[in-house]
Amino acid sequence: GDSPTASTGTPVSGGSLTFAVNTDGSCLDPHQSPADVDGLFSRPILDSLVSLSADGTIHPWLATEWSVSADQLTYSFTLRDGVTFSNGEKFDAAAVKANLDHIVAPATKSQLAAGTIATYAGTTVADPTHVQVTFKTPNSAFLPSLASAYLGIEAPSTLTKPPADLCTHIVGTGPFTSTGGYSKGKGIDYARNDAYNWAPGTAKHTGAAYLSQLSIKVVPEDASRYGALTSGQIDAIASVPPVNVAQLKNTPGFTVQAAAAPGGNYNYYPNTAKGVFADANVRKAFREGIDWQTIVSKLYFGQFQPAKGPLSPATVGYDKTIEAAYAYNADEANKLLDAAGWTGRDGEGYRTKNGARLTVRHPFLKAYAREQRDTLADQIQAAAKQIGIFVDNTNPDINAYLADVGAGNYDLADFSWQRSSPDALRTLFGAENAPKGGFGTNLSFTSDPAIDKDFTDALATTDLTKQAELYGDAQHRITDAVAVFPVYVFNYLLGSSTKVRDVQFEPQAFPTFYDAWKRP
Amino acid sequence: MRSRPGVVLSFVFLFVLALAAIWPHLFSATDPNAADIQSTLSPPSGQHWFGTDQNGRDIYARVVTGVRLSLLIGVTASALALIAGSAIGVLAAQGGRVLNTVVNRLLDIFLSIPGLLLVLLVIAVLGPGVRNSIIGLALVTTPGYARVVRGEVIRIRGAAYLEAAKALGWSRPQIVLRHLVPNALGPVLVLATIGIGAAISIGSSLSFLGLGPQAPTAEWGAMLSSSRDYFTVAWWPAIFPGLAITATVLAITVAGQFLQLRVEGRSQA
Amino acid sequence: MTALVDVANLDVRFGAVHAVRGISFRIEAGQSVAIVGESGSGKSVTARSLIGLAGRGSTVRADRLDIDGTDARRLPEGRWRRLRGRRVGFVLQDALVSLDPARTVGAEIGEALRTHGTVPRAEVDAKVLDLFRDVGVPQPELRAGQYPHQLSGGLRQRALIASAIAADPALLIADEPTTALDVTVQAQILQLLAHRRAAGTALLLISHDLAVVSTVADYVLVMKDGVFVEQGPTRQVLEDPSHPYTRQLLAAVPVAHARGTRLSPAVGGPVAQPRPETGPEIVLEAKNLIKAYGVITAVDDVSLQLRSGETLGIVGESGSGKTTTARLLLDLETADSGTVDVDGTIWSEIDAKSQRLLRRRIQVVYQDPLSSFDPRYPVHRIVAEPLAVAGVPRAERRARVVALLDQVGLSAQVLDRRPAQLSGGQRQRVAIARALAPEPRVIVCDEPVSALDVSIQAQVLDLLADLQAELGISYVFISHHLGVVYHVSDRVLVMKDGKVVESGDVEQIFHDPRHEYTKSLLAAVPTLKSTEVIR
Amino acid sequence: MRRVASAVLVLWGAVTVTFLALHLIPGSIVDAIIGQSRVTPEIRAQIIQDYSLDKPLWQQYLGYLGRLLHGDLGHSYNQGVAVSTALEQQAGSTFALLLGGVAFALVGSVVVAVATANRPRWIRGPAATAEVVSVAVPSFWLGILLLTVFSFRLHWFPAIGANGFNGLVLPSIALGLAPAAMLSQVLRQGLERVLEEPFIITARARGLRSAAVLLRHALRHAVLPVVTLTGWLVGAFVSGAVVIESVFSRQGLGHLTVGAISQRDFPLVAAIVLISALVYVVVNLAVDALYPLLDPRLRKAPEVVR
Ligand SMILES: Nc1ncnc2c1ncn2[C@@H]1O[C@H](COP(=O)(O)OP(=O)(O)OP(=O)(O)O)[C@@H](O)[C@H]1O
Ligand SMILES: Nc1ncnc2c1ncn2[C@@H]1O[C@H](COP(=O)(O)OP(=O)(O)OP(=O)(O)O)[C@@H](O)[C@H]1O
Ligand SMILES: [Mg+2]
Ligand SMILES: [Mg+2]
Repeated sequence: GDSPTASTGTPVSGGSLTFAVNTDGSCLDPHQSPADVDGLFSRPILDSLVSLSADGTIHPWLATEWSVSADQLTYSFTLRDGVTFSNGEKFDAAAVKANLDHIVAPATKSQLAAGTIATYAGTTVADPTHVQVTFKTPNSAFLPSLASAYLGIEAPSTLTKPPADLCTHIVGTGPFTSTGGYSKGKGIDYARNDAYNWAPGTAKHTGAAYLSQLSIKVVPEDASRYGALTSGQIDAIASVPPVNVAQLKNTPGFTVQAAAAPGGNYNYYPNTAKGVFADANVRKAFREGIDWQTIVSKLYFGQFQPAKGPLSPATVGYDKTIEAAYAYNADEANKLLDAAGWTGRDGEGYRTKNGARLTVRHPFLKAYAREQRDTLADQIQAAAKQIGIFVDNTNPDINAYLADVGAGNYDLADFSWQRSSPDALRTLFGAENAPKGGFGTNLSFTSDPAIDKDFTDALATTDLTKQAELYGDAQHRITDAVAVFPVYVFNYLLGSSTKVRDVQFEPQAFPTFYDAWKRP
Repeated sequence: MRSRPGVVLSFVFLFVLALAAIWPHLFSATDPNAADIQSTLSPPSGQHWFGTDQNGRDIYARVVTGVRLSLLIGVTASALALIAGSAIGVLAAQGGRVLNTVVNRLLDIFLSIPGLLLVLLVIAVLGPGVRNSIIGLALVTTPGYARVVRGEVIRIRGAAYLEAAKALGWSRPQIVLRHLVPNALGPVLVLATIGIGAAISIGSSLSFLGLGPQAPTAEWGAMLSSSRDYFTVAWWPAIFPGLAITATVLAITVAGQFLQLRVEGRSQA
Repeated sequence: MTALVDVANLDVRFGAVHAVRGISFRIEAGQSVAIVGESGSGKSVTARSLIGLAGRGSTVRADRLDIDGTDARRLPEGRWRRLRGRRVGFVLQDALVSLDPARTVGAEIGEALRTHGTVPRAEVDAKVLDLFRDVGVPQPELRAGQYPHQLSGGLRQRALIASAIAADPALLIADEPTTALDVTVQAQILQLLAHRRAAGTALLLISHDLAVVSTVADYVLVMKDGVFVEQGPTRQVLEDPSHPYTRQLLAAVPVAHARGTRLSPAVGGPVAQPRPETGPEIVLEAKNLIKAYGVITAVDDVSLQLRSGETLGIVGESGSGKTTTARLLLDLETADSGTVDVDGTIWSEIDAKSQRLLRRRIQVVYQDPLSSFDPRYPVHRIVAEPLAVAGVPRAERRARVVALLDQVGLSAQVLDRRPAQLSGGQRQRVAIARALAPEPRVIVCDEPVSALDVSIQAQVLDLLADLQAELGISYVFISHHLGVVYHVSDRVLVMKDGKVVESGDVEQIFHDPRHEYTKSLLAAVPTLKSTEVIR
Repeated sequence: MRRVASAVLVLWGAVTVTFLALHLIPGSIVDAIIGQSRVTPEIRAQIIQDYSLDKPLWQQYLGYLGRLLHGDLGHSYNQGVAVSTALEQQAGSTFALLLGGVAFALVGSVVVAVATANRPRWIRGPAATAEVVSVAVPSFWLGILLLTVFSFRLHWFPAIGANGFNGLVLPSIALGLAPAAMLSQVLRQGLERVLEEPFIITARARGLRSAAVLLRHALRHAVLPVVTLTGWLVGAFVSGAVVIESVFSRQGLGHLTVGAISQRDFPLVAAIVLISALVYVVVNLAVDALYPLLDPRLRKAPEVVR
C-alpha cells in the first residue's frame, strides 16, 4: 500500500472516521487519569499551551510566546487572543491558572499529570493574555509535559464539577467536541468544532478539522479489531497485531503506519539491590546470554525493533554509541556465570551454587499483558534455560504484585514507560524513584550519585545540546552498570484503509486526527 | 454395549486419556516446552503432527502433556465439590429444622452469585494458579451438588425401603449410610459427569481471562486461549486443543450416561 | 350388518417380543365382549391395536383388520383420528393417570367433543355436564372445574369413561376399568358399563378377573400368551370351561374356594392344605390404639390379639386405617395412645437398642415389594440384610440366603438379579424370604397379593400357608380383597373410618355379618354367577 | 411475605460474602486503587479519606450497608464515577445481551426438542451429539469462531460497536448455545417421558392430532424440569456474559467485573453481585409462582377428595 502520511491529492472536508483502539480508558479527564489511551481520547477535545515536534522543539499553540527565567523557576506565557471553549467560555490567563491548580488539587486525585509538575508552586495571572507559572525547583521538562494532553486545557467552569463528571464529559478548545462523552468499554464519538481556528504550530493546516465526525471504539480482542478493519467495518485500528502486519500490508486497500514510541522501551529490569542480580556478572551474563534481538524480531515479525539501550531510539538525546554493548554472546555469558560461582548443574540442567538453583524470580502480571508479552516471557524463559538460568515467571494478582515490587521482592521486573522527553531516564533510574513500599519506577534500584547529578543538571537547563550530553553520559553509566535488559521499542502500528489520509502522530506516538481526512 | 459403538469409543478414548495422563511419554517423546524460535507457527507436518505454536513448541506434545492438567482440574474440582456437596446436602436434609433452614439460605446466597464471579473472587483471594482454580471451581459448584443431594434425600426420605430397613432393625445412622446416601447419589453422579465438562470449560474461560494455569504449563484451556491472537493466520493452535476439550467432554458424558443406565439396571431391559 | 370389529389373524410384535400371535374375533353392534387372561397375555395390546395405538416400536400384521367397516391395516394417521373417539371410545388401563393432571376434567371431556365437532362449540360446556350426569358423577358443575388429583379413583374412572363416550362412539373399549378400585366403587363402575350396554353401545371389556367379566359380558375370549385358548358365550365358558387354562383361572379365584385347600392348579380337584393348630400363646396384642393425623383419626381405638400359628385378617375400604394399624403394630409409627405388645414386650417400654432387637420377632411384607427394596441391591444382599442386622458372619450368610430362597421356591439363579429384573411373583417371594430370615414370630402382610395377578396370587397365598404350617408363624393379613381374606384368615377384623366395626371368626363374619357396613361390603363383591359361594 | 424476607436475606448475604472476600485479599486497597501510577502523598491521603479506608473494617461494612439502604451504591474506586452512573451506562448493554441469549436458548431448545423428541435414531442421535458438543465448547472460542465466519468472512453481522439487533445476534448465540443445548436435552427427555404417559395415549385415543397432543398436553409437563433449571441458568448466563462481552468487545457489566475484582473495586463488585443476586432472586420468585400455574397439583387449594 501507499503511505497515508504522504498526502496524495487535496484533502477533502467532511466524512466520518471510525478508529478502534485496543485498551479501554479509565477516565476521560487527563488531569486525573494515568492511562495512555485517555490522552488519546481527550486530545481531539483539548488543546495545550504549546506543541512539541518530533525533534524535541517547542512550538506555539494556545500560547504564542513564552520565556523562562534565569533561575529556571518561572515560565511566562503570552496567550493567544480570541480563543473560545466549545461551551462559549473565553480562554484566558485565568483559565490556565484554573487548569494547573485543578491538576495539583488533592481532590482531583491526579495519578499522572500532577506528578509531571510535582514541584509546581503556583500561577500568577498578570492580565488576560499573560500568565506566569512558578516552580520550587528547576523543571526543564515542563514545556514538553505541557505539550502533552495530560496538561490539556479544559473549560474552567467545568473544573468545579465533581471529578467523576469529568471522567465522562470534558469541554475544551480543541478541533472536536463530544456531547455524548466517553463511555466505558465502548469508546467516544466526536463532532467537528467548526469555529476552530488555532491549530498548533506542528500541524499541517489551519482552521477547522477536515473530518466532520470521528469516533474511537474500544476493541481489546486483537482478532476482532483486525477482522473489523479487514472486513471494512471500521476505517482504522490501533495496534495491528504484529503477526498480521505483513498480511495487512499485502491486502489491497489497506496500509500500516508505524511510529516508534519515545522514552523507555519495553524493558526488563534486574533488581540490583539484592538477590542473584546483585552480582553484576550474573546480570551481564543474563544480558549477553539471551539473544533478545532475535527473539523480538521473530516474535513480532520484524514489526517491533529490538531495543539496544535504556531509551527508545525515537527519544531526543538517544545515544547510539551504547548499542554495541547489547550484543548477544553466549560463550561470554557462560564464562561470566562460571566465574560467578554458578558452576553446578541440577537434574534439569540449571546451574547451581552450593546446591541452590540459579533462579530468577520474575513476577509477571499475565492479566495485564499486552503485545504478546506473555509469549515473550515464555521465550525469554526458554532462552535463559540455555545458559542454565531458571526464570520463574510467577503470575501474582495486582495486589501481590504491588506488594512484592514495593518490598523489592523480585529479581526481574518488566514494564514500559513512554515519555516524549529523555527525562524518562530520571524516572527510570533516578535514586529517588526506587520502590519504597509502594510502586516505584526505578525497578533496578539504580543508585548512582553520578547518574543522579546528570539528571538534576539536565533539569536545570533548557539547552537541548547540553541536555543531550548529560543524558548521554547517564546512558553510558546505566549500560555499564547493567541496570537494564532492553527488549523492544514499541511501535505504534496503525492499520487503516488507504482511504484514510494524513493521520499524524504526536511525539509520544499517539495518532492525532486534526489533519486527517478521508478519500470519498 | 456391543450395539453401541459410541459407548465403546468413549471408553477407549477415556482409557487412552488416562494412559496419556499417567505416562505422557508413551505418546510423545517431544519436550512440550521446547521452544524453537526458528519455526514458530508452522502448520501440521510429518515432524509436527499438529503444527507448532507461536513459540515454536510442538502442539501435539503439548496436547498430550495437557491431558494430565486439564483432566486434573475438571476431575478434582468435580470430585471435591461432589464430596462436600453431598455431605452438606445430607446434613441439611437430615438435620433439624434450624440447620436445614440455615444451610438452605447459605446455599441460596452462594447460588445467587454467578459462578464465574465467585471463581474470580476466590482466585482474587487465593491468587491464580492450578490449585486455586481447582479450589475456586469446587467451591462454586458445591452448592449446586448440595442442593441436588438435599432434594434427593428429601425425595427418598419417604421411600418404603428406608422404612423396610428400619423394620429390619437397622439404626438411623446405619440406614443413612447404607441406603439413603448411596441412593441419593445416583442423580448427582450424572450431574458430576456434566460437571467435569463444565469445569474444564470454565477452566479454559479462566485462562482466557488470564487467571488459569501458568505458562509454560501445557493446559488445553490456556493453549486455546493464547491461540486466539494467531487465529487469523494459523488455525492449528486453536483447533487441536479445542478438539481435545470437546472430545473429552463428549466421551465423559457418553460414558457417564451409560454408567448411569447400568447403575439403574436399565441396560439389561 | 357389518361388524364393528372384524379381525382375522392379528399379529403384533415388539421387536423380539411376540405379544399377540394370530387372533381372530368379531364384535357386532350392541354386543358385549370380554377378554380375560393373566398379566402380559396380550389383552391391552390387542385392544390398542384396534385404534391404531399398539405402542411404540410395534409391528402390527393381520389378514383382516376392519374397524367400523374400514380396512385399518394401512390407515393414514388422519383417517385413524376420525375413528378414534368418534367410532371407538377407549378407556385406558391406567385409569388413575389417564387424565392430564394439568387440565381440568371438564376440559378433557370437552376436548373429545371439540375434536370431533359432534356438538356445536357453544354447547360443549352443557354437554360436558350432561356426560357427567350420564356416568353418575354428583355435582357435575363442581367436578368439571376440578383437576384429576382432586378426584377420587372412582370419580376419575367415571370422568375417563365420560370422555371416552363423549362423541357417542359405537364401540367402547374398557381396559381393566375396575382394577384399581375398591369393591364398592368397582360395583358402581360395572353397573355404569352395563348401562351403556343397555343404551346400545357395543362393549369390549378387558379384565383378568372372571368374576368381574361375568357380570357384564355375554361373550368371553380367554387369552394366554397372545392367543385365544378358549372362547364362547360367558355362561358356557364359566360353567363348562374346556381349556385347562380357563379352569385354572376359575380355580384361582379365592372366593370360589373352600378354605384349607390349595389354590394353585392341581390335577384332579382341590387338594387339602395342612393347617397348623392355633396355639394358646398370644404373640401380638394391641390395646386401644389411637393415631390421628391432624383432623383425621386414622386409627381409632383399635384392639386386637394374635395367637401363635393364627392368621388375623383385616378388611376395610381404602382409607379405613388398615395400613396405619399395621405400622403401629410394627412400631414404625408411634401411637397417640394405646400399647402394642410383641411376644410379651411392649414397644414403648424399652430403649431403642432393645427395640431393634425386638424387630426380629415381627416382620413385614408390603403390597409393593419393589419399593421396599433398595433399588441398588441384588437379591442376595436384600435377603442377607436381616442376617447382617443380626450379626450373622458374612461367610455364613450366603448359604442361609440360598436356603431361604429355596424355602420360598426361588432358585439360586435370581441371587444376583436386581429387583427391577424380577417378575411380580418373584419379588413378593424375595420379600417373604427377607421377612423369614430373622425367624420372626409374626409377619404383618399389608396387601401382599393385591399387585399380583390371580395365578401368581394363588402361588403366594399357598406359600404363606405352607410356611405357616411348617414354622408356626402368625400373620396379620391386610387386604381389601374379601375373597383373599376369607381364604387365608382364621379370624377377621372389619375396619371403617379407623374403627373396628366388627370382628370375629371368619365364617361368622362372611356368612352371618352383623354390622351394616360388613353387609354392604360383602354385597359389592362381584361373584361368578354360576358358583355362588358367599351368598 | 416470607419469600420476600428470605430474598432480602439472600441479597444481604451475597453482598456480605463479597465484602469479606474483597477484604480478605492480601495487600492494601489504596495500593490497588493507585496501581502502577505515581501519585503525590497528598493525593494518596485524599484517596484514603474519600473512600473511608482509614476506618475499621466493621465501620466500613456498616457504613456501606447503611448507604445501601438509602439507595446509595457508593463510588467506584477505579472508574472515577458513582457506581450508579457506571451501572446506568453499562447495564443496558448487558441486559440486552442477556435477553438475546435467553431468547436464543429458549426458542432454540424448544424447537430442537420438539423436532427431535421421539424421532428415529438418525435424527435424535446427531441432535444429541450436537448438544453435548455445544455444552463442551468453551464460549470464548465459539465467539471467535462465529466472528471469524459470520462477521469477517461473510460480513453478515457487525463485529463491534453495534448496539442494534444486528450486533446482538452473534453474541447472543455464543452466550446462549451451551444453555440451549442443556435445555433441549432436558426438554427432550421430558417430552419423551411425557409422551409415554397414559394421559397422552388417552388424548390420542380421543382422536386428537399429534401437534395438538404435543402443544396442548405434552409441552406443558416437559417444561417443568426446564423451569427448575432457571435458577442455574441465571448464573450461567451472567457468568457467560463476562466472557462474551470481552470477546465481542461489548460494553457491559461483565466486562467491568473482571477488572473490578482484581482491582478490589468493592463498591462496583458489590453492586454487580447485588444486581445478579437480585435477578436470581426475582427469577426464583417468578419460578415459584410459575410452578402452580403449570402444574395444578402444586396449588395449595384445599383438596376436595383424597
Ligand atoms: N410398548 C411395548 N414395547 C414392548 N413390549 C410391549 C409393549 N407393550 C406391551 N408389550 C409386551 O407385550 C406383552 C403383552 O402386553 P399387554 O400389555 O397386552 O398385556 P396385558 O394382557 O394387558 O397384561 P396386564 O393384565 O398386565 O395389563 C407383554 O409381554 C408386554 O411386555
Ligand atoms: N402420614 C400420614 N399423614 C397424614 N394422614 C395419613 C398418614 N397416613 C395415613 N393417613 C390418613 O389416615 C387414614 C388411614 O390411612 P391408611 O393408609 O391406614 O388406610 P388403608 O386402610 O391402609 O387404605 P388403603 O386401602 O388405601 O391402603 C387415611 O385417611 C389417610 O389419609
Ligand atoms: Mg393390560
Ligand atoms: Mg393401605
